[in-house]
Amino acid sequence: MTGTISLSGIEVVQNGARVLGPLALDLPVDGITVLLGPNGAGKTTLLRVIHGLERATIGTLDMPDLAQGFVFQKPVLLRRTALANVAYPLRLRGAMPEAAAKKAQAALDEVGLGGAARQRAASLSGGEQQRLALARALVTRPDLLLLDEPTASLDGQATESIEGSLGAARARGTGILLATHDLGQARRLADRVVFLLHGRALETGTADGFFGDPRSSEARAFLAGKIVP
Amino acid sequence: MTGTISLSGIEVVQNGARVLGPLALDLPVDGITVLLGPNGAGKTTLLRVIHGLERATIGTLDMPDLAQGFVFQKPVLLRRTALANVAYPLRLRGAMPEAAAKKAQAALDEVGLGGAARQRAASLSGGEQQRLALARALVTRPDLLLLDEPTASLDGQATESIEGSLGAARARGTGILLATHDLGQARRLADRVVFLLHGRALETGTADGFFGDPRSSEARAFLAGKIVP
Amino acid sequence: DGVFRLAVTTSVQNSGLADHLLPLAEEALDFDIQAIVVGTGQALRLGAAGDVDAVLVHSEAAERDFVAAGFGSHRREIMYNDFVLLGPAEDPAGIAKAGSPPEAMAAIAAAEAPFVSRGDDSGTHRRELALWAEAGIAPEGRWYREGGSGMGATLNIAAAMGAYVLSDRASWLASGNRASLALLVEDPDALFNQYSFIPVTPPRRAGAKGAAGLFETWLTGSDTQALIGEFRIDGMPLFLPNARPQ
Amino acid sequence: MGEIWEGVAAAIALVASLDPALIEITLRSLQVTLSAVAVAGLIGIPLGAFLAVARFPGRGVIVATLTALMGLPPVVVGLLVYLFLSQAGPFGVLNLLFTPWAMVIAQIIIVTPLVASISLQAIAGLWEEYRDLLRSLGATSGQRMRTLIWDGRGALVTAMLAGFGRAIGEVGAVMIVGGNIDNATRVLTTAIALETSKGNFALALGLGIVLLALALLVNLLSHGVGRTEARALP
Amino acid sequence: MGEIWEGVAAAIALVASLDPALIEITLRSLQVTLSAVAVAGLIGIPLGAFLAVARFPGRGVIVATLTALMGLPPVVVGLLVYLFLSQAGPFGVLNLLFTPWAMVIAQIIIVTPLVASISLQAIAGLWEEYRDLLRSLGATSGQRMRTLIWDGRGALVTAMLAGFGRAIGEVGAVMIVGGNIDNATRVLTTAIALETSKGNFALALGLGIVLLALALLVNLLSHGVGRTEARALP
Ligand SMILES: Nc1ncnc2c1ncn2[C@@H]1O[C@H](COP(=O)(O)OP(=O)(O)OP(=O)(O)O)[C@@H](O)[C@H]1O
Ligand SMILES: Nc1ncnc2c1ncn2[C@@H]1O[C@H](COP(=O)(O)OP(=O)(O)OP(=O)(O)O)[C@@H](O)[C@H]1O
Ligand SMILES: [Mg+2]
Ligand SMILES: [Mg+2]
Repeated sequence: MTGTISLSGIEVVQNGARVLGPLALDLPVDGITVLLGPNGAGKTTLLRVIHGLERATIGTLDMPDLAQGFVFQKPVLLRRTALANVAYPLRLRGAMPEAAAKKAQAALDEVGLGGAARQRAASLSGGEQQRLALARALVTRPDLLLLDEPTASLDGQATESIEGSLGAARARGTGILLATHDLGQARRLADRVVFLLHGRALETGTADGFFGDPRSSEARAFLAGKIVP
Repeated sequence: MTGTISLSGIEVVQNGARVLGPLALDLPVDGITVLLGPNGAGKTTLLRVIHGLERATIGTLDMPDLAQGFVFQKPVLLRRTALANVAYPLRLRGAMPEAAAKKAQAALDEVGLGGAARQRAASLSGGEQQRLALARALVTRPDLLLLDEPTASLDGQATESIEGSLGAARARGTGILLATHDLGQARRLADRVVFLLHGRALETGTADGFFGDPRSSEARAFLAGKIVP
Repeated sequence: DGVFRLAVTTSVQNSGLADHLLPLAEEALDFDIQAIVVGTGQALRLGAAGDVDAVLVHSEAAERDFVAAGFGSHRREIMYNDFVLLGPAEDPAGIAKAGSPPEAMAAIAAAEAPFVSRGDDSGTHRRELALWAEAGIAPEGRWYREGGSGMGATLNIAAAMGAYVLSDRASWLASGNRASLALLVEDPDALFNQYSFIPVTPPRRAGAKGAAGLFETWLTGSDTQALIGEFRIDGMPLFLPNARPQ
Repeated sequence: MGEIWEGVAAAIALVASLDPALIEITLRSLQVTLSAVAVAGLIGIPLGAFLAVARFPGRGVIVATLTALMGLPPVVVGLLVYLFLSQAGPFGVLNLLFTPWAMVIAQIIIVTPLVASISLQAIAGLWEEYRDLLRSLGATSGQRMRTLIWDGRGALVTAMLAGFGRAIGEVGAVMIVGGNIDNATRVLTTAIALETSKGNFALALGLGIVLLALALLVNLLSHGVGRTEARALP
Repeated sequence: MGEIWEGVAAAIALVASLDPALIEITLRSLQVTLSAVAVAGLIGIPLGAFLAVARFPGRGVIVATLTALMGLPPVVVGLLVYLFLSQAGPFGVLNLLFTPWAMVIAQIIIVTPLVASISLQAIAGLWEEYRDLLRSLGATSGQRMRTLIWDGRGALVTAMLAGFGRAIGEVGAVMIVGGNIDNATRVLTTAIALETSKGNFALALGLGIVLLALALLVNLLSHGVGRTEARALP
């Protein structure tokens, strides 16, 4: 995908508190952009604004008209089976039941949930639910993927395999915006890094630049002084 | 705390599928016991059985009568302010409103949420919610803490500080059962490790033994072949 | 509780007579009077249970049974009017030309013109059944509808269906919904309709002691009897007083 | 008091005798009420879902009006339907007055606000849960409503049952537009009102007990359905 | 049809004239209904919360019975209350028959199952959310119920409003136990029934419109309350 997500003068105010911004950012929609920052920095809020789930209080968002997929920090699952959850977005787009089920089964297999297809989504374990949400976001092959800490509850192997899938998607040309607290993951995947603090983008640049030579003292503290999880 | 949590012949069957067991385990209630295992291994189910939230289909659980605190993998928050959430368990135990609020505020300060005391819990960020749940579990100073991936959404600094609080609690004599996918955290904190796979405890022993010389090939694969998050 | 309770039938209430008389009685007698408006059957049940102190109804046979069973001390005739046969103004069955009420009923049956019956065992219903019997007809068929409602509701049904119906004169004159209905047959002698007052015995309610007697005396007094005779709607009298002095 | 036992005895006798008149009015009660509740569900459930999902100026007033309409006095509904269906009214030519159809129409008007309000409440909770997901997946309004109705069907059974209860016990409106005509529009409630006005309290109570037993039966059956649902749900 | 416009005109005239009789029966309607709904809430909300939280054999049957009781025909309730309060009945000595108290009692019986059912449904959703937490924290049954009622108060307003609507529009029961006595127990609905039976349709409709306006006002006010709640909630 080509194109740019342009935010200018964006601010999000909730109940009188500014939770994001002022923000002026141009994010190219290709490769993997990683959002870093401590809890409450505004990563989720930024992703939601870009996805159109939240309206900025002031400022403008300019972006190409892309098919987007979102994986929420807390998975939102339909009260249905795992398979029905993944088939759902396909059905919304008009796929026939059998075709949707077949594609959905393949997507479940890819995240290692093939055997749980007929299980109610709510009965899956925490990590399994997160994988299910990923499978559902991937099954429609969106142009832009927004992922909010998608591997927080995953085991090592699943994390590795999901990172592989994301690499493959990037290779296909899918743009990816990824929020994570896993600095190792950020180093492995990021083409670009946005470092958020108190709602503001303190640094924006290439991954090599950010990890190799962070400019702000906050970013240096974030990367260094803190324990590496 | 002294005493032992004894599980013998425990099995949990859900909808005809055995999700835990057969399990025979003796877990001393002191120090930190870490539950490791891939997604769906049964960590959450085991913690819930010990906490009494789930009844084993067969088998017996024998344990001393301890004040327990639980932090759920998905935080369950009351539809109230952050402060009211932490004050709630104190109020249940008969504390006066002011006393409860004071203690709750101190607990919030400890997890770095002091400034968000009057904010609705639902408006907190993912990581902030997890910290809130921790503060609520710690505020009553339970004898036994059951923690289900309590730092999965926390930033590096918060993780470090929570690990510090857990170390302090252990020093006070609190027994801790901790499920995590963070192997670094497991190495830092564990006195004892239980390695679960497909509902069974493949290995139980000291942390040094488990990390230094895992007996089963599965544990070796889990520790080695997999990416370390 | 210092209140005199009187169960009255719908026609007395709906005509406005109760609202006209009772305030005057309260003034004259110096106790509160409450009128409870129900069908004759229910009125007598309220009396039998002692929930009201007296009843004012119009269904002679039921009234005599009530007194005979010891629920009422005596039956005092107060006033009368008559039943009238109503129907669509065009009068498809031609009952206006009939010589007598039973002949009119026979004409309706012969034409199988729609007829609405009260069907509720009330005094009016019993009178209607008696008329059919006099005519030698057992009414049945799609034209004969048993409504199972009070007089007001039955008039509303007849008005909407354009059906024939037997009504007491007071309810008819008081109805605000006559639609195309017209008074077709009247015969004050043959269709005589007596209203009576029955004090309930023994008085179970602490109530206004002796109130029933005082009220009966007031109701049958010549002043009140004159008031009843003068009560009119559109210039037409609704009830004619006929209490005999004791 | 004795009447209460007489009422129970009357109910048992009525049911035991399989009195054909009783069977007829019972079936008519069921038929009128089930038809009305079915239509009320077809209107009220989508309406509730729509109001749960949509946000537009005036929505609050519409929701409040809907709740207020739960208070529509049956007699007023009966009167309005009567005026519309009477020969003098705009739909007089249809000749529906004093037929079971008129009773169905009146009950639909009475029950729809109730079904819609309870549906709205039930679906609003689910919408809170699903909102972000459905918006993220780009579901159209129609798709959102369908998803919410389907996944919330367990709670919607309660809405339908509340509507059924309201309708089966209703007398004021069906009395006016049906006329309580023997062999045509008499149902359990109008029969009860008639027997009460006749002073036949025991028989009236007996019919009331039959009606309640019927309502209980319907509820236990749907509860069975609901249970099966609940078991399949998380 | 013309009658409908006459009804609207009558309603306007009634309200504009501030007819003292109208004000009296309107206030009595409000007083009886609000008292009944308050008591129904005091019984129905805890009952609904209890049934949402508790699991015991027979719970399903009790829930189904409660839903079935929503179908209690008002006339039957009126009859039962009458038999108990009658001089011949067990509570005759209280002299409550044909007083507003009797009407309140009848309405409590009619409205409580409705309030309890809707509360149960509203609280069941919250209980699903809170269950693990409340059990984990060792909350007693009483504490659980109190927490659920407090945190679910927004939805419980709907339950109370449904109860208010049901009660304010009810006529069958209050007619039997109140007697529709002028200056004593006449309320809006019994006045409407009386005018309807007199064939005074315009006046009956006018009173109906006044009643609806009253219900709408109460709903808009509580909706305002609900909105404030909702804003404070997440
Ligand atoms: N109504 C509100 N009032 C005050 N603060 C709010 C409100 N809503 C959200 N916030 C704050 O906005 C901040 C941004 O939240 P956001 O979810 O974007 O953080 P995040 O970077 O995703 O954090 P995490 O790593 O914990 O997921 C948080 O600190 C949150 O407490
Ligand atoms: N009703 C059910 N039918 C079939 N399988 C079930 C059912 N309920 C739970 N399970 C399975 O039980 C297993 C154990 O779940 P549990 O939540 O204990 O795993 P976990 O070790 O905590 O995993 P995670 O690391 O993802 O949190 C999961 O694989 C889950 O899918
Ligand atoms: Mg976040
Ligand atoms: Mg788990």
